[in-house]
Amino acid sequence: MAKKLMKGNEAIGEAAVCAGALNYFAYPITPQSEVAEYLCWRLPEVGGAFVQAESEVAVGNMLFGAACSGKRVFTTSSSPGISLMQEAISYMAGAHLPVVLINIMRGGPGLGGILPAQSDYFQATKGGGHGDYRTLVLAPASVQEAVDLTILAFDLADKYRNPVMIIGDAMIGQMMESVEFPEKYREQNDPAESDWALNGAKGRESRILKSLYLDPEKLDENSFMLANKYDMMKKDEIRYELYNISEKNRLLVVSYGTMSRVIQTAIDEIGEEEGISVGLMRPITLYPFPGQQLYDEAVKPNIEKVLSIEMSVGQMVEDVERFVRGKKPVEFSGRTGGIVPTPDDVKGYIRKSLGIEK
Amino acid sequence: MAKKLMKGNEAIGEAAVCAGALNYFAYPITPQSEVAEYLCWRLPEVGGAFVQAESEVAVGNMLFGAACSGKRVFTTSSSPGISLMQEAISYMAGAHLPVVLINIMRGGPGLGGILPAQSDYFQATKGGGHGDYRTLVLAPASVQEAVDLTILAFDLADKYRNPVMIIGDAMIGQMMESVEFPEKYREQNDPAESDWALNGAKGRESRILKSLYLDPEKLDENSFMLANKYDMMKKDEIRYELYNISEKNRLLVVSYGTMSRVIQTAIDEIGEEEGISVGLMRPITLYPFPGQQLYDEAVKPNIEKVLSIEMSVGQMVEDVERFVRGKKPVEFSGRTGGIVPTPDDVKGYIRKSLGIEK
Amino acid sequence: MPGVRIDKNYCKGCELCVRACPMQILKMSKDINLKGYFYATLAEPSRCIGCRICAITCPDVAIEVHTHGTQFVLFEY
Amino acid sequence: MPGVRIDKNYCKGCELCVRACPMQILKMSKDINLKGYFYATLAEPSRCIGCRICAITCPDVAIEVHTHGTQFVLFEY
Amino acid sequence: MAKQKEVVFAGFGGQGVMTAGQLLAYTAMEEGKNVVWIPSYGPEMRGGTANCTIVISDGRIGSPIINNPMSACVFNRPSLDKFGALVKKGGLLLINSSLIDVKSGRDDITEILVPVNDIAIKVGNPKVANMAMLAAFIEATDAVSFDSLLSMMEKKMGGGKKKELLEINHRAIEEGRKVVTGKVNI
Amino acid sequence: MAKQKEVVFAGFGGQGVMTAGQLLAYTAMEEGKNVVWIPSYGPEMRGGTANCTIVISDGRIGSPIINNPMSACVFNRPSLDKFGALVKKGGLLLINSSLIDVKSGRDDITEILVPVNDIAIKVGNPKVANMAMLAAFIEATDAVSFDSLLSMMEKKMGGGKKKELLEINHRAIEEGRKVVTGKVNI
Amino acid sequence: MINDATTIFKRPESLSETVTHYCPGCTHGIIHRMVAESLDELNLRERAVGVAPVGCSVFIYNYFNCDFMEAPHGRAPALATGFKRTRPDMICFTYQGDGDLASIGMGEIVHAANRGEKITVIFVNNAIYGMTGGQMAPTTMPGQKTTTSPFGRDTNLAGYPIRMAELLATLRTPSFIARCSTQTPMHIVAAKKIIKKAFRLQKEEKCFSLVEVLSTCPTNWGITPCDATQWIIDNMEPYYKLGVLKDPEKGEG
Amino acid sequence: MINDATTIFKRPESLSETVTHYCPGCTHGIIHRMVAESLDELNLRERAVGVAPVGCSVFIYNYFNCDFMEAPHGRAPALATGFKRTRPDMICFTYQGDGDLASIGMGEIVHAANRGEKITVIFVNNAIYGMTGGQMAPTTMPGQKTTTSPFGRDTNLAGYPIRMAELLATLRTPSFIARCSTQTPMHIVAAKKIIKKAFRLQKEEKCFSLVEVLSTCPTNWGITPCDATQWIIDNMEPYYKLGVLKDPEKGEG
Ligand SMILES: Cc1ncc(C[n+]2csc(CCOP(=O)(O)OP(=O)(O)O)c2C)c(N)n1
Ligand SMILES: Cc1ncc(C[n+]2csc(CCOP(=O)(O)OP(=O)(O)O)c2C)c(N)n1
Ligand code: SF4
Ligand code: SF4
Ligand code: SF4
Ligand code: SF4
Ligand code: SF4
Ligand code: SF4
Ligand SMILES: [Mg+2]
Ligand SMILES: [Mg+2]
Repeated sequence: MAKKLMKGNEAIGEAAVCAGALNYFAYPITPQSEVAEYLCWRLPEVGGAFVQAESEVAVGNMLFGAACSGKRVFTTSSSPGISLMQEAISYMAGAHLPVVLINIMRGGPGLGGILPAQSDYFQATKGGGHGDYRTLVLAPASVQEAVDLTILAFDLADKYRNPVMIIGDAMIGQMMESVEFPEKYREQNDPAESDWALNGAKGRESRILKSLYLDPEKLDENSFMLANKYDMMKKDEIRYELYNISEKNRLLVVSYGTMSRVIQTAIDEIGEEEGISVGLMRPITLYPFPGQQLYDEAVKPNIEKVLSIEMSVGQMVEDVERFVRGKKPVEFSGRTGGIVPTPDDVKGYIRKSLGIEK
Repeated sequence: MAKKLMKGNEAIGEAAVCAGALNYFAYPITPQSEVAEYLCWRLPEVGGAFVQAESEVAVGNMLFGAACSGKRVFTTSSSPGISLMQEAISYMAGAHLPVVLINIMRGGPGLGGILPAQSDYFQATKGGGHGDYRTLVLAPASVQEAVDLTILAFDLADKYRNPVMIIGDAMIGQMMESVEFPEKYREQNDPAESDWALNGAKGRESRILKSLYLDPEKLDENSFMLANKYDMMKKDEIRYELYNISEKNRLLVVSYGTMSRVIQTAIDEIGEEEGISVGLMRPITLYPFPGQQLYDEAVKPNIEKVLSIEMSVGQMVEDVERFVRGKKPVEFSGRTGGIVPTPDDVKGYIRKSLGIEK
Repeated sequence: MPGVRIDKNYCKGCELCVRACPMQILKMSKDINLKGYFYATLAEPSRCIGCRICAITCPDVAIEVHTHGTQFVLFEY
Repeated sequence: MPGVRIDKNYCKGCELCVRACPMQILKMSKDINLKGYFYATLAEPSRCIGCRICAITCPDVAIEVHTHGTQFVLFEY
Repeated sequence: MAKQKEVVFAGFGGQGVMTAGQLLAYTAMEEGKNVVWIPSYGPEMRGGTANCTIVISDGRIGSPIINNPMSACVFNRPSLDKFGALVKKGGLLLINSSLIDVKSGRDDITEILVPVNDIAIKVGNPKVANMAMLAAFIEATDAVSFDSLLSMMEKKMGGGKKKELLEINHRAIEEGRKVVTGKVNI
Repeated sequence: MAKQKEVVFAGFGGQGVMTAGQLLAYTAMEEGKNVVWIPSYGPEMRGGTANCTIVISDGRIGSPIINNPMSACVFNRPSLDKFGALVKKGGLLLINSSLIDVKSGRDDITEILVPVNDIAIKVGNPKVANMAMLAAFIEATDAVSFDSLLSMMEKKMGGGKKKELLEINHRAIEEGRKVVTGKVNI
Repeated sequence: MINDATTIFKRPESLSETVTHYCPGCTHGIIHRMVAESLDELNLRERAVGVAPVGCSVFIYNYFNCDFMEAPHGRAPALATGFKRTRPDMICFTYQGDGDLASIGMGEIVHAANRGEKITVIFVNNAIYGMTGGQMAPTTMPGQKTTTSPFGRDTNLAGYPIRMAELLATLRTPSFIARCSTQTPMHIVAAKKIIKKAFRLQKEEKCFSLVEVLSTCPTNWGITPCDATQWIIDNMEPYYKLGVLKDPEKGEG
Repeated sequence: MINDATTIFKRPESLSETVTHYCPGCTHGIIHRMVAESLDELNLRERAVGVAPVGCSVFIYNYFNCDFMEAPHGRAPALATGFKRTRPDMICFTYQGDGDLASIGMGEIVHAANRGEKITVIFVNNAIYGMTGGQMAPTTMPGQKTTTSPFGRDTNLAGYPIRMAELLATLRTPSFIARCSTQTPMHIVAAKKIIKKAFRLQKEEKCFSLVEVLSTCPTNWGITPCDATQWIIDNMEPYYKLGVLKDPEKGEG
């Protein structure tokens, strides 16, 4: 298909259509309302349906009901909206339902602001809801990757029967870049073929999709069944990108999403201008986190430190610390609330971390 | 005051009264409904008020409004109910409001069960809501400690103007133990004396309690102001207990809440019966976590491993890993969903971890 | 001739059927069932008019109503 | 004699007052204010009856109404 | 640890097992001991099974969860099936012989049959079966003194028109004690 | 990196800065370049300030956030104040001289005055001021070719009754180009 | 004794053979049966999907021979919306208590009704939170004692009971809204007709339907099952008037 | 020119001197002023606490000289409940848009009204989500085009607009519920009286009060401010009837 210049939010909408996900539920919130504004006319064209819900609490639960059909279903929202879905997400995970949730993050806490941030890392990767569950979390760094990961998200949700989240910051949603979509659009899942969906107890026992297990042995079993799925994800689904890896690197930066692009520019510039060699690890799956891979990079002899740069006051850095296992000092730099550190800022962080005066 | 035999839930209610926290908002949920059933008659006796809200979403927001008065206010709930409060908690943290939330945890995810669990550790300590904020988290191991920490929680909430959570499992709520309350019950905060509460713009500029900062510099500033408070907590508020620490210890167990009592019994028994020497660190503040203290214990020469035992599939263990910084292998054992590992189970975990056959 | 069959293991002894029967021919047993409840029994089978009121009232669907031959239908259900 | 004072820096040029004035004596200016809006002005001060309708209509509270001497009150506000 | 006593009261909901356990706990506390009472409910509001564990100790109580209690008072068949097997070797099992016509089949514990429903009907109120069982347990173990028990009972039930009920409880306790012929050292 | 061009369009909301930027982005993409368009809105729905950044490159585009763009087109005074200072040394600043009567005061950049509102009124539609500015920018930088621009414009605006409007846009573009007297190598 | 007989009343096929966990005399069981009978009679079981609430009826999925999903407390109408919009060819119904529907789920039920979701809602109003042990519900009667209103519901602090059927009937979107009861056999007969109609309207792809059913909770009301039915007559029915409040077939829409 | 004059209309004291961020002609400004005038006239400013919504009026706290808290989207009535129950001696009001109150905040407003919280709710119905860029609201008119209903609100999919005042007036708990408008000066004069009464009732510790005010959103309706007021007359008023729907002083309670 030809390249198109598209806003991230709209591209995400089209990517879902492309993945055969034609049932969409959402509530307006800046900076992602364009997804709904796009899909409200696009979905009817392809026989899909958009329901504007009365709230994000309702969205989460509409998704829950819709996912029980076995078709591909999804929502998009932004930080406060995602907080309101935590109960439903916990339920959907507990009931083993495939569903895709896209969080175009804005600054927080509270009402915060409407500008880009990455301060929902904990919520997404540790599970903001109650109980032992996880969502698989993907973090795109460009509009094209937002498209690709959206399509992938539906595959992974179906594969593991588990909620998958995409977290992109407001930049991902608002910026226009050229994108390509696959030639072939996928058909919707056929609910009749599902061996778990609720498609009518005709000629078979009735099916129940639930998360209630009053028998503690059963509930324990369900939780460890979930844990097992997450272990499988850890084996098969870890994705990340390395940039400018070389034996001369003194510092390993860890960063995800659009923030990582700023860092790539900074790394290019500081290398060219000041001869400081820095590598970048960009996790694409935030859960499961590429922990061993990070460790392997961090222990390389020339690396003095590991620096997590985030648009937050420091969240992913806790995972970085955990996986670096004390082998190298781990530091954090970042801004939040809508401030996107610029390449100059990043160069400053790098120098500071390495103790270099300019 | 004389000792009383009280159910944990009721003792928590009385502790709040004792702390001068007379405004209580809640929605029924097992296994903590007794708190409301106690306070619905107890509070009117002392001039307080209980409002049974229509939902936990409303509870979170009633607390928000009530906290703006400068008086001490609180709620109790259980896991799914706490998930529904995540948006409000994020807002209250963002607006620097003192408030106490008590989670009598049950098994999850989803509707789960009604029996004791510790699977909301992530939600409580990492922040299940959006944005950069934390709640201070306390974990009692007995009814008496539930009382003491409830009283402390209000002091800490006022001190830091930040939400404080208590997480106890269903056992804490359901079991009866003897408790003592302080002789002197505290007066309510006088709203007129507050220099931040909303007490009427009489002879002063109007006050605004909010979390909205559209200017990213201001939002960034607010987030780092919060981060600063959390750093102060890390300095001043870390609480933990050590048990059976000796140079002969081969294993360091980390565990909190009532689970830790089971472990104490197991440690006593395995020491007496099998001569295996094991120490226990019990964090009382889960956030801030006694990380350095844990590290100091873990690095002691005889310690072969660190074992996190939880009523979950493994949550606190991530913090344990982080703080042990690779100095010793970190392992996890536990059950969830309402199953409380027994002393025998724990002895099994200990043996397994140390590679001892029985 | 109409009649009812009460499955004693569904019955929880609530007595709603006993009160509802227009002929007042249902009685509670002196025995208990597996779950420990005194269950309802048809004390005077011959007087049953097959009105189905007991069955309609029973929350535990413990009652089946049968008939044999002509049956006067008092109401649609 | 009544009159109005329009604070041009509050005015956003919505023209609601212009339409509302029963005497039709308000006009939009040809200049713009600090925020770039054409603001409302009192074109024929002498015909103002001090009815306050313009002020009551103004969403930006840009209009104050004064009077001097006797004033006929058309309605309570 | 030798000074710790543990007992489970188990039966159908409505048989008063929770109340009996609580009364024991209150009494022990009044005697200056450390005590934990912990309930466990089944999923059903009524007609389900209910049990509670009471731990009484002179020292610190570690685990409130007891795998193998030293003693158990079982009021119905399902409770016998469950807890009969769990009682610690050398421990004590009190069986409500009014409703249960079998025993645990173990020979490493002491078993005492207490026809508590019969006693209750005999003394005039089917609701006091639990007190007969509690009395038998105390008689066998000396977990608390009967003086403390009676004064606590009075305190909890209050005076006035409750007097008659108190009377019946007393009689149930008397009858319960009688069933036990010796002490069991647990 | 030398092949990367960056420009900010900045003005009041309603002055068409976003549209102008998008048209540039579309055109550049059509010419086979990599491109990012990224908006930034103030808190106000209307009457606020609006600006967007366009990055055009033959290679991979790293940071979509540009601290110091190589060029800026400012439509009002607040935008001049903000972006005039940010333009990279040696860069280019186009100023809407219809509304702004000062310059940046810098001597290390090239400044071009474009009276875009006057041009728009002259060609008959105040809404096409943004096209005059875009034309001036392209004329000065050769960021894209005018052929591509015109055909993209046609594509975006469609035919039919829009023809008249297209006409006016063409004229605005012509006038905008005329203002620029030489190329700026940024 | 009875042989060669014609069965004139029996357990509906849509109901499984499980003994329920409900307390003796709890009318949840009657309402279950009426729903099951309606599914049978309209031949809907094989394409029906129920949504279980959180409340005493949380285990409803064990008692029906049709597919079920289990919703978070109060959110069943949202789940039903999601499912039905994704599978408009299926039949979807919720079964909810008064705490579930009228308290925490207020937003979801009003909006599902207002959007006109083509689902059927069975709303069991027993004036109390049954499952959690008898706390006050928004539907609890003035003066009624509950574990969180030990001196009786105080209308000065907690307001008056909410009449959901009346509230929903104010919505302009066409729907079928009715209230019926379980207090006497004749009430049950009437209730059955209404419940069946609610399902028929969905089968015919007509509109949203909600049937409020007054129900007992002998356990938490602290009275016998028989007294409980009398309590409905004395206390609930005068306030919760029975009848059809909105009917798309009566052209009020 | 004007001197020695008596001021017969001026900016109320409760309003700060800040220029609002509202679009030209947006009637949010008029409603702000009426609230401020009511606070002044009833002498309530010094003990008033407002609750800001999320919506275009989120910055209301910048425009008033009284204390304010800022609520999560839709939850203002819950915050007001919490505050007022803790400080019954203060005056507490919320100011909410239609997305805020009628969509996400449905549960909170119904229950605050039903409990009879002694608060005042100013409900600004402009038939759209203003702040987020003009999406469909539950109050959007049939056929009205919005960014999420580009072909006009389809009542088959989205139902009919919700009439909050009517819905709340079905509740039995005494309250003051009224609808007024801003479309002509005389409507504004009438609206002012109603808003003031709502605050007076709180001052007298009487009851919950809610005033729905029909308001314009020229920006997202895509028309001029003057046309917008006409649009209320032509489209909204026939559906959203003006008047007092429930009045505790009229003994309807
Ligand atoms: C979010 C959440 N809050 C609270 C609960 C606890 N809870 C379970 S059932 C119930 C009330 C049930 O009452 P109702 O809906 O009237 O049903 P009934 O039991 O009376 O049939 C509550 C509050 C829960 N499970 N989830
Ligand atoms: C939980 C949450 N969801 C969504 C939003 C986004 N949001 C902000 S304002 C608004 C709607 C405002 O509409 P309305 O209440 O009608 O007020 P108006 O702007 O029209 O005055 C929405 C959906 C949010 N801030 N928080
Ligand atoms: S069918 Fe009628 S007459 Fe016969 S037992 Fe039942 S209620 Fe009585
Ligand atoms: S109504 Fe049913 S459950 Fe109740 S007594 Fe009769 S047969 Fe038994
Ligand atoms: S006071 Fe009345 S007459 Fe005077 S300008 Fe205003 S509206 Fe016109
Ligand atoms: S109504 Fe007010 S804002 Fe509008 S034009 Fe008149 S003075 Fe200006
Ligand atoms: S508690 Fe009440 S509603 Fe629940 S099953 Fe028992 S009687 Fe029925
Ligand atoms: S967007 Fe609409 S509601 Fe918001 S300020 Fe502008 S006109 Fe008013
Ligand atoms: Mg109920
Ligand atoms: Mg609105």
